[in-house]
Amino acid sequence: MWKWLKTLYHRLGSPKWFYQITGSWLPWFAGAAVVFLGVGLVWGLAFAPADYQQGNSFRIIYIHVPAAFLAQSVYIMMAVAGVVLLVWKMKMADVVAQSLAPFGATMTFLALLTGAIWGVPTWGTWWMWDARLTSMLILFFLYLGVIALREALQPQEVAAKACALLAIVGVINIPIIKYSVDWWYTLHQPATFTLTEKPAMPASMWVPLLIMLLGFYALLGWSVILRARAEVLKREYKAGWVKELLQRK
Amino acid sequence: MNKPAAAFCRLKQKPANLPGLFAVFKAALGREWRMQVRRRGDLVNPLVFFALVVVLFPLGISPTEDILAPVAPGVLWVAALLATLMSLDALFRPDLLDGSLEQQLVTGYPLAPLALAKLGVHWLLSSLPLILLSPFLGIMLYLPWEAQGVMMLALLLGSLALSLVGAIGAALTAGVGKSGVLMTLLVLPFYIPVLIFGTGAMQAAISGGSAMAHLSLLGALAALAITLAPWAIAAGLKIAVSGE
Amino acid sequence: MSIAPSPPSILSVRQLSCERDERLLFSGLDFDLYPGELLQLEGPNGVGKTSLMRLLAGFLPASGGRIYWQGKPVEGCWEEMHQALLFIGHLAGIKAELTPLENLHWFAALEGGQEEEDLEEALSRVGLAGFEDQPCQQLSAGQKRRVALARLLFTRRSLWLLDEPFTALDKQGVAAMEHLLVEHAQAGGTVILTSHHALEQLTGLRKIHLGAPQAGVKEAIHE
Amino acid sequence: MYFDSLSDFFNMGGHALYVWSAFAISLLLMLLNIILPWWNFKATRLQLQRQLRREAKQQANSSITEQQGEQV
Repeated sequence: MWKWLKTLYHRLGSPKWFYQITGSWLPWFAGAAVVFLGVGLVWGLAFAPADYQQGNSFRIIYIHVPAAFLAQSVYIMMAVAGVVLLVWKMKMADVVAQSLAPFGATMTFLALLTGAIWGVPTWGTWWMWDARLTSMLILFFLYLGVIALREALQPQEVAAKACALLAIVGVINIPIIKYSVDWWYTLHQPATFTLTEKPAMPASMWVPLLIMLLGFYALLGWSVILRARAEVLKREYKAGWVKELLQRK
Repeated sequence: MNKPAAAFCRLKQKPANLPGLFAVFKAALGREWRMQVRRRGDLVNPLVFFALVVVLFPLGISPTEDILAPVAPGVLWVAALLATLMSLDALFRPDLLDGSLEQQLVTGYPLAPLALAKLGVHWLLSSLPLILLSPFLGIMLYLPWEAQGVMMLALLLGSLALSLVGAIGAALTAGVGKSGVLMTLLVLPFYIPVLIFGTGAMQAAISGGSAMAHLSLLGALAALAITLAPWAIAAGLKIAVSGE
Repeated sequence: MSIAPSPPSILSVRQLSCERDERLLFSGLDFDLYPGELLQLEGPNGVGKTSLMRLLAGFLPASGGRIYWQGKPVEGCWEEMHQALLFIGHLAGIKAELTPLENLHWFAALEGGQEEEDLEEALSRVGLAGFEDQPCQQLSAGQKRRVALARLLFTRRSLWLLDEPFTALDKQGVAAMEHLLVEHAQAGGTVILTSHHALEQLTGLRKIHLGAPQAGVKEAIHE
Repeated sequence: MYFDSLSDFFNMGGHALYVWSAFAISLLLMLLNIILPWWNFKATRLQLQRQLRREAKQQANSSITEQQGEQV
């Protein structure tokens, strides 16, 4: 198993191999995303029971929670890619990190937006300085920072390393920020209830949530592979195999 | 044999005698002190900015005590945050542009302590005056006396973390021509914990409670920043040099 | 494929290649440098002379190949190598807020300090007598470069990487500088330099021509 | 199904506006995250192919002029 992972790692480091193998993965990710998201949506919207307190607006959870989850895990993935780039100098790691950033930012935005919409029936206001939403907002700024830094720096290798370092520094700080925001929230606004804080969810509620989460991950794979493949072509334009591929049509 | 007037000729050689890291650190402190003291404008501007932002608030909200006093901790901290950020923006860029940063990379000594020396002097010359200025601005915002001491102590601990974390952003953006906004975007999210615990300490003091919990958390943040940030700063500076 | 260099070589390069902005500057570069050698990098503009210098100083990562410091891969001993290295690049590395003397004091402090008179003497030899206590802001770019070159007069570091060291000097200055380099080499030091000047006085100058990448690297020794 | 009728389903217990707008916007953003990279991939490929063609043409031209130079 370990050996297999090691060879996979080394192969993924080669742009050519990455391009070819991800080409064959694409339909699988696409299929999984469509199936999981389809099943999850229908189940969550039509079959899962409504919440006894919030009623049917609770169904927004099926977008909000997976989006918030992905927003955080994509940032961690970016930091891991950053470590791989800085320590093992694997250039493909940067292609992946660059492709992750826009998807992560979208997920963060989505979590914020669905949180705001959810807030209207629940709190009676579009925005509330709820601990989870505030952390999400800060995470959104962190994503914007990484994207802006890449735009600002030249040449590309320098931008790659700088973004990797920023993502690593960010990942060390995220728990601190989260903890401090939670603390601040309990200090200032105790006893309002949090959107997704549930005592115990019945299986008919959390199974579709899990399916949606899997669907989001498949979507992540699909979207990131699409972006990474275009980036590989751009960066490896001079390589023989890219020219061959382009001539083949 | 007569040499031309400007003839280069090596001086008498002494045996090689490499100084220890601490001696180099001390020399770096002295050099930074001289350099930064001579750039007075860069030191005064953030202080003026700090005072000005604080003065604008009563004009924008209300001059009455019952409105100003509750928001005073927040206003003071936000202004201090922005002033620190502003003072850090040009910390490393001149060094990158005149080549002294690449010289620091080839001294044969680790870069982190050299960057720390620079940052230490910068803290002494910009954050410390800011802390000393803060009680006067606190009085103007009707900050209760009990909170003044806590504010200075909180600023003392918090500004260490602010300087160190901000310097990471300054290192990353050293190669960017005009980086003011970019630097703000990169660094401000990381300032949030300091802001929360800093204002928390002051509010605890105002409400008559103990600010110890907040202060010790600020201290922990400062300690964490001192141990981790220098390495990130050094890595950021190396990246900046490789881009020139 | 690449054989590790023999120990007495101070700096060795094996199959070194450099890419900048997706352009291959040079590749397959091999050379060994021994104590007492003067090496000049030649080639038209944009061929990667400065990049090679920055690569050897450790500012840039190599796209391929290795650098050895005294027979060891340099990745493991950058600090040791830097302790023996004196680098002067396009940028002088002189602080404008400090006086020439203060600037030199710092560089001397990195090597254990130097007497004030010696530093003053070094400044006067590069033609900066009378400027000791003026902030470098008031000096011209050429004068700042000469402050940097004054370091060569008192340094104990053995490997000199000099990128266009002659640009700020007049004819006499160039001659004196050449004399200095020969003196350093005779004392067992090593110099790598790039220059547009025809270096007539330098005896035993070894040249490496960085040319079109496909053509490989040509080397010639001028005695 | 949790709901009694289709209209009940669309009504979402009075929260239709919030639930459906949240899901619609989410779906739109997800689709954008697939379509935009896909278009970008296509555009990149086309652009690189064009660049390749241009370079090949340039090379052919330069070799022709070289030959002419030799003839003269």
